[in-house]
Amino acid sequence: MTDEQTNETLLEVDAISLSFGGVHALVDVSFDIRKGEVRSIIGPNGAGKSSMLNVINGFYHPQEGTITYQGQARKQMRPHDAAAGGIARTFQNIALFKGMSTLDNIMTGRNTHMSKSLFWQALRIGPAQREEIENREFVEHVIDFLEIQSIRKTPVGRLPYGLQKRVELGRALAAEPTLLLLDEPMAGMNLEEKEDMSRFILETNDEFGTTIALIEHDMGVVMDISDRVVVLDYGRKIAEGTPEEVRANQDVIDAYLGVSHD
Amino acid sequence: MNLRKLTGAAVAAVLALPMFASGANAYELVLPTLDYRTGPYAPNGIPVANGYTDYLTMLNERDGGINGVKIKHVDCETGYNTKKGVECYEKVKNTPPSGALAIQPLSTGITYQLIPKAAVDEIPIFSMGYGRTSAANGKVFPWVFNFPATYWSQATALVQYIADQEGGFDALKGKKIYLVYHNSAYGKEPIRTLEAMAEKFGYEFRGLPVDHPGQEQKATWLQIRKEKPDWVLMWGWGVMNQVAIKEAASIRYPMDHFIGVWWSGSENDVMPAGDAADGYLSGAFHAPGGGFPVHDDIRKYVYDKGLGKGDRDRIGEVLYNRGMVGAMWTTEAIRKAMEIHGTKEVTGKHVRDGFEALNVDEARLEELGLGGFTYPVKITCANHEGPGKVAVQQWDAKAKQWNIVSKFYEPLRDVTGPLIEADSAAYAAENNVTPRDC
Amino acid sequence: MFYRESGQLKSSYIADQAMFPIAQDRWFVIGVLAVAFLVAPFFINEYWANAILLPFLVYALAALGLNILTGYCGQVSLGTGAFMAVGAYASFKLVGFFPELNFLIVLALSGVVTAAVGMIFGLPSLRIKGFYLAVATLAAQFFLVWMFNKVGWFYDYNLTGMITVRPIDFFGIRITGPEATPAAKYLFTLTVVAVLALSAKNIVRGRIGREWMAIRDMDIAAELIGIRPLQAKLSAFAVSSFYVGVAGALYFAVYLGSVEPVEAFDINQSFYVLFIIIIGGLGSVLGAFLGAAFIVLVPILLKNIMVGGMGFDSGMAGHVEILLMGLLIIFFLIVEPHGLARLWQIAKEKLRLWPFPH
Amino acid sequence: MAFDIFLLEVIISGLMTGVMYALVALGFVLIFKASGIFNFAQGVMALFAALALYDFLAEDGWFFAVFGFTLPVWLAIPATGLIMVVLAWVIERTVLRFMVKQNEIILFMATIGLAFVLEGLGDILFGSDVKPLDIGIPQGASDWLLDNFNLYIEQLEIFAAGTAAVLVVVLAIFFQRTRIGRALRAVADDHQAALSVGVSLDKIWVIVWSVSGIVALVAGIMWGSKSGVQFSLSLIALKALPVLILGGFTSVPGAIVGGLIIGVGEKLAEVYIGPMVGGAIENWFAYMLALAFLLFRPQGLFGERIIERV
Amino acid sequence: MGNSLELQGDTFPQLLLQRLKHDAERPAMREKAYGIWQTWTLGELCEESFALAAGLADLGFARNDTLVIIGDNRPRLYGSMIAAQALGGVPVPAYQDSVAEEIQYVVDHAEARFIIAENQEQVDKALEIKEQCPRVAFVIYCDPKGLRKYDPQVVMDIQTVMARGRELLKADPDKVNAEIQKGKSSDTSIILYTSGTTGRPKGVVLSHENLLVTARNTNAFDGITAEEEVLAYLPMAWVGDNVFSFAMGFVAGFCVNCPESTNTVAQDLREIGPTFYFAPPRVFESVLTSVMIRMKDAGRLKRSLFDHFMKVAKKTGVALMDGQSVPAWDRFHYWLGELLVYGPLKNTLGLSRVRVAYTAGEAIGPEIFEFYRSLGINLKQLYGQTEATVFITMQPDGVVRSESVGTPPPGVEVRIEENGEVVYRSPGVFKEYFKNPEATAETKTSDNWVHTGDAGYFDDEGHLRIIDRAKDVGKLNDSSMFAPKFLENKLKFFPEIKEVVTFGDQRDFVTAFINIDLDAVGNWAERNNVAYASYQELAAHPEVYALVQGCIEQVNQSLAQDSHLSSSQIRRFLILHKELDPDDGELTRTRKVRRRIINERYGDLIEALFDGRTNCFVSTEVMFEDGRQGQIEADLEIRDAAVSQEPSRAAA
Repeated sequence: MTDEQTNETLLEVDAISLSFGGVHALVDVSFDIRKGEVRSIIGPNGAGKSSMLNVINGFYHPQEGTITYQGQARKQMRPHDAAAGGIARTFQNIALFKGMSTLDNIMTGRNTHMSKSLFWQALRIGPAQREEIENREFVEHVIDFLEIQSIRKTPVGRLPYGLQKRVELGRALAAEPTLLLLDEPMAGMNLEEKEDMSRFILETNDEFGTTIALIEHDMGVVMDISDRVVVLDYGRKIAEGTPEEVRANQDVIDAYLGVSHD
Repeated sequence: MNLRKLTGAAVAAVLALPMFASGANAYELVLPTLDYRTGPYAPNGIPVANGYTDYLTMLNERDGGINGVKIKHVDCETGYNTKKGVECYEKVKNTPPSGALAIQPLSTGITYQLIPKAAVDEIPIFSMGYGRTSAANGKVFPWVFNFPATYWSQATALVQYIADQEGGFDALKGKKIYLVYHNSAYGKEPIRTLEAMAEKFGYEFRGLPVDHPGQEQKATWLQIRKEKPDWVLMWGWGVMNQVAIKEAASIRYPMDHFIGVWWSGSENDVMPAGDAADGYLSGAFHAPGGGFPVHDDIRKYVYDKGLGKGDRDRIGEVLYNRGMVGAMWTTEAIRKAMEIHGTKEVTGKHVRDGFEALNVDEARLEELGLGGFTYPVKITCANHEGPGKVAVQQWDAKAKQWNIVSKFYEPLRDVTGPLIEADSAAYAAENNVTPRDC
Repeated sequence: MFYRESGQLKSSYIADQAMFPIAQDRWFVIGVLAVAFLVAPFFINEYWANAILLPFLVYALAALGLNILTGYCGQVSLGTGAFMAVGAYASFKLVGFFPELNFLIVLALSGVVTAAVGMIFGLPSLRIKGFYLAVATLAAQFFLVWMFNKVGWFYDYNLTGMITVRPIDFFGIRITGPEATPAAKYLFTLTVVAVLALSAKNIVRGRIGREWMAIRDMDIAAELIGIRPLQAKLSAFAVSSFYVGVAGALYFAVYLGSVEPVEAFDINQSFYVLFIIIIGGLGSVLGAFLGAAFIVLVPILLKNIMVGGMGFDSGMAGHVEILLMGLLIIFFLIVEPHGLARLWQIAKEKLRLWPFPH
Repeated sequence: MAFDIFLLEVIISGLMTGVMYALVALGFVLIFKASGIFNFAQGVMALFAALALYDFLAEDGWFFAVFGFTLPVWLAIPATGLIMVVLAWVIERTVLRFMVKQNEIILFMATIGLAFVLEGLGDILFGSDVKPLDIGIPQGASDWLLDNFNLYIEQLEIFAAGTAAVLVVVLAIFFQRTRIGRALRAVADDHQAALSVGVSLDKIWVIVWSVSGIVALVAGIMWGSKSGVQFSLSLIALKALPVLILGGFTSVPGAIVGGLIIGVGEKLAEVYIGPMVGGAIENWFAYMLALAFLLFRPQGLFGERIIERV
Repeated sequence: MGNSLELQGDTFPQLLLQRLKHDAERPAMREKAYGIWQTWTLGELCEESFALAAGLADLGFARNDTLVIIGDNRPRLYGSMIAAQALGGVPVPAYQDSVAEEIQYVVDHAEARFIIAENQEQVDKALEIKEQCPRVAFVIYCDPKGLRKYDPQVVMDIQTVMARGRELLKADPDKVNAEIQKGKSSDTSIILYTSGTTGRPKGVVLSHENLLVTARNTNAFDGITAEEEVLAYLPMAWVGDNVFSFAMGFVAGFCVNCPESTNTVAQDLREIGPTFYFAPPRVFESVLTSVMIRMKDAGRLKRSLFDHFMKVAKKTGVALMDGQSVPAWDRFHYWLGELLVYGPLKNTLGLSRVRVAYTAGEAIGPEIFEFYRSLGINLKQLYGQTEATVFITMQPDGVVRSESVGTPPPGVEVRIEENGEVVYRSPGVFKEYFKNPEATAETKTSDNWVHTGDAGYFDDEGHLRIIDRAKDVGKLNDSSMFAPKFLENKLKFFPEIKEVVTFGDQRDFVTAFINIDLDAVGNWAERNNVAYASYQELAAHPEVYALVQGCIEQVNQSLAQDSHLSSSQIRRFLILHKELDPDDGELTRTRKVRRRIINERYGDLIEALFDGRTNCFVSTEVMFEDGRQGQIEADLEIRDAAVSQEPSRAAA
């Protein structure tokens, strides 16, 4: 949807298979994500969507297949390599750091951009102070972008669900990701919150040219904001294409109606 | 608000502390003790503290104190814990009117803490039969007294006893003497001496450490069972003693070849093992039992008036007597101090001189109602250990009493002397102490 | 009520992120430090120094160290006693080797040595979590203490295995041993503790502190946003051990003067420091101090009230003191499970809003 | 051959000691399983139980002072059990119910407070002397084994092993066959589930603390018979910790097996490695052993597997 | 600095050029953004403004062009005013919460070619009206968020314009200065559109002289110096903000602070702690309401402490404020209260540093007024209007009454016309209504006397009292005076009541529409277990009716004491089912009641009030926040209120 959208591939998963002690979470799944697009991964519950994200950012290590990210092919990612390489994500069940404020949570997203040593941090002068302030400025822009100024110093544990989701997005954005993985960003939200979230996602895609991979259950939202959709069911890819194509695909309809696996 | 009020009160109370104890105009002799009636070693700490306290109370009640000056006994609970010991020491040392005249730390750990402090504060430390052995060297440790005998003297005495049983020092050659010890500074004290003697007399020595608290000694006693040492010595403390005696009985180790240090030879230690403990030996520098005239005085002047600290029945237990004799020597030192300095208002400094001139001979013991209770003690400027004589006592499980079964052995000074010299010299060097001339 | 914050505007991030952004807090801390540094030394006597302030400061520092590990990074440790021992023995050996070395450098090196040891024993934390880790750190506790007790090199092969501090001068002022004045010992310790406490405050509100808290709050999420668990946990072990090591060195050299490893650094020591941070408040620098005040001072207070004030027999007072201490701990945990620091924080929030309730 | 017998002796002693440890560890496991509380007061509870038992039996106790007679052993033990139940009830009323849903480390701290209270209370009520506890359990080496096989095994420990076996069987029956037992198992899995079984949480807590109080009584009897009843008895809790890590905090069989492994391991280490490094390595060796196990199974030998999800 | 120097300059840009010589490093403006108070020194502000001016000039902005400014209070927007003035142009601020068609009128009427909009929301409005206003050539925005895809030929970033300006200034540094020097004091400084209660807004044209002289006089009157802190949170399109923040600020040299957003004003106020503060009565009222509500949740101890010391304040505080002598014990008691309650309270509200606070626009409730004064806040009233550059009368320190509005400050003449209307003449008198000579002539006489349209009189102390709009003062059928505003204000002093509309002109008795205050009544409902799902349901609740009836009867009692007003007691009332809303045209943007609209929309209800019906059905068209239209229907209960016959002593 953004102007920068090209046909350049940012990430390619190739023939990924993942199983946990005999349970096949993903079977031979391949698809790609192009630079600048909003790519949705949909499918019924237990289709392996979250596992797919977990594979992409290195939390799960697939038994087979390769992941090519920014031209580099690997068997598996390691989480911090993924993070350092510009992959950020949000989580299905909010995974904020409950003991910290909104600001601090988002600041942790800047970690990969900070490097000053313990010594300077202990004194908090010179380089460490400068680094802290530069990153604070960046984070403040994220806060401004997400319109959460008024909860800046509130411990996240006290925030309502919708705002927590927003803070989590903020933490991911603070990392200035190239690829942003969103795991059900709108789960459990009311209409207004969903609209806000959609707006933020599109604006992110728009303003920063961030590529977005999105898992979402709300088909309306998916169809509205995605460029391309990939559909998983029982760990396999059953369809792929533009929202319109997917919507018309018989396999997808069957999967959602629960017909196909008898 | 409540919390704040509480802290307010707390601060106020703590602030008020150092100014508390004042009031009485009459001069009193302050004798603090650092007791432990709580914690794992309380069963041993209680009778010692009772004996000490009861003797002082008896003097106050019977004689109105020492030469008519009342004794003010101050006790402070340490739980056998060094940090609390430090707190206690700081708390009691300046107790008015006299300030602490002598301190009984009642713990090797605390003694070590206090040795350097006492010199600065000018309070004599009386670590009777425990603490730092090399403090026997009065040239380096003018403020510390560890008479009537040190652990090292005791180790030599026990080995002499063994030699006597085996038929002379020559018979020691090739014998195995093992030491089961509390794995701490206290337990490690005799090792160097025993090693030195092993070299000298040709016996085989091995130490078997037991960690605090010592409830589980199976591995130790299995080794003893396997290696069958001829003699087992024990430097134990607390529950370790009881378990060791039981284990020894279980593996059928001959009890009359098992000798404990004088801290491993109380009723507490042998009672849980019951009859199996019969014949167990331990070191001693005073007699067991409550039949001395002084005990009668304590019953009469203290317990009959309801002032006793412990059970009337338990007067005369080994550790009770230990506390009592400690009080006796301390008060005698004060008496001596009054005599030397010609004043009744003695201070810590005077009492130190009293200790250095202490001479409690047979006659004096008789006067004190302690004839035959212990041996005469004479302290000099250079020798703070005094005679250093140790006997061996044996447990009679039937009669439930301890009996002295040997003579009082003189220490092997040729063994201990150089060790004391070396250790005190090292201390002097480390702490920039110039040994005084005696 | 006392917080009159109106007009305290922050026009830079430096001001906004200051250690004490509220002026009243700042003045309070400055006031406390001023009293501690400029007033207290003139009134201090040996009892106050040796029985109250030195243990308070030393334990506060140790607790601060443990709080970094447990409160900030979420790794429960029961090896504090042993790490204090490492600091103590390191300082003992260093002073022995280099008698002329400035004692501050000795302290720092002792901390570094302890940090290294701490990191080694922190390695299992990568696989082991929660109470399992806590009990695993006991391995460090028992092993290290055994080692110091057993290996003669550590105590210079002396006869008893106790180590005793040498007289040390710090810029010409005696700070160890009985000849050191209470004020000198106190001021030296206070300086070290104050500097380290402020540094800790800086660290925990910077990148590394956030990494620790992230690991504590949700380690998986932390890893997925690019925090390396190995680095974060080991750095927490290192910094924590550094603090604990310095505390151990002060404990040995300045506070006690001579120690025996088995008693001075035993498992109770580890528990004791853990109590301090739980009662004081996990994840709070202030909590370490409040907790130390509570755990170190309240028993002394109870004892003095009972023995000095109410004429209790010292043995009975000892028993009652333990009982009361237990009751107080339970009481405070029921009132505020997150410790005295949280209680303080709540009170502060109330005062900031006064007279409004919320 | 003597050497082999000795090895056997060491192993058997280790196993027996392990049973003694397991007795203490069992109490921890029961409470942790049902309420997620790491009960640091378990050791003091054993001490307290032993003190109370002694009081019923001895002529210098409160019971004798009040009623003028002492109880026979077969009555004194259930009476002490009753005291432990009352204690559990009091603990639930005054402490636990105020701390529902707290962080585990806070609960842990609360039990430390509890340990202090019980310790102080025990001292005040019963004094701190060593009290020899003799309820007729045979003591000393087994003569028969020693005479016939030259094998040294402590009779008390054989007895303890038997008691432990009975205890485990009884507990198993209790958990499997009784309604309350099943509820307890449910609560270990899920507090909500327990409510649906129809047993209230506070009741469950009283029950589980009672059961573990009774286990503490058994441990108190065994250790008290071995070394006399005194404060040090409470320190056996420390010996149970490596057993717990090894066996897993939530597994009853884990406590037993863990105890056996630790017991044998530490004895073998002390006897065969100890002399080389100066001895007294039992304590840390037990922990190192546990740690080594943990590195392979971070949740303990029998602990529930930790699955990480996001 | 600032005030002490006799500042030269006939226009604001000229004034700033003068001040730059000394005060370039002083903070001139701050804005809470990105978590901190971003600060513009005077130098920075001028640099940006002049760069913007150069950029605007490059885009074709010429002398006498108008620049419409839409947005919250932002330093950059104030800066753009300076930029326009520097070029001899005229800034025309518009209310930021206006809907597009209101803005369209202003833009159209002002013949603006340039619009500066704060953000996407305002840009969207500007683009929406662009069709109807073909003159608009450029829309310049400050906050680029969401605006990347707009046509860059029309919609441009202010930074781009400033960058262009800077380039030009590099080439020709005197470009803007030269324009500034051409300015004259009689030049138009600003055009402010008054919302007016009737008809289309009128553009009030104020000259630089109007503003400069007024600002200097006022600064002198209240001793305003460069050290003040002021929070600029009232709409920039309102004359008050232009005078208090812009004119007085630049003249005195103090720093003007812009809040982060309208939601955070309270917090920002607390952080700034202004020393000079203006707020309309409704702000003071709502703050007081929220104080009382929050205190109701406090614990027993705290509440009784609060109540106790509020009584003390009532007794002692005002007297202390007015400089009367007070017994030492009371003084101590008050001091204690200051320590425990007033001090912290003022601080939490952000008012503890206030030296001078003003309120105006409407009458303020005496209780509210006294509450603040008793806390030790020097709250005063003034009377003014846009046409006068605010000031007509002001209360001098020490002579402060709640019922009157003070005396004319130096330079202002005031007199009362035959029909009771207040007229004045001052240096602040406006030039004209923009492009509206008829209205100008209607309002302003040839010798510069201006009709206020308000009825009033001077009381015995010589202070002006305003009763009502001159044309709104009516008569009851018994020919006694009916002043609806007066009655309404009396009722609005109850926290539970938000808006009131009274009826009585040409009638036998007086009746009222009531709007309850959702916060206050909602809170009351929670505490009294009154369940409700919506405003409408709450408003219709019988217990709420009873509550309101109590308030009305209290007012009736006090009215009964005044022989002139006793017939104005309210006999019947109803509680409206919806809040009166500016979006529905029922209120002006400054929340004044538009009677004509009310009469049109609720005619049937009004009749029902007078014809004795006990209930009445109503259906109203409303506009939702997202711009959709909808219907609200309700059957409203009408109640009678008791009327006091004789003067009673027990009036509280």
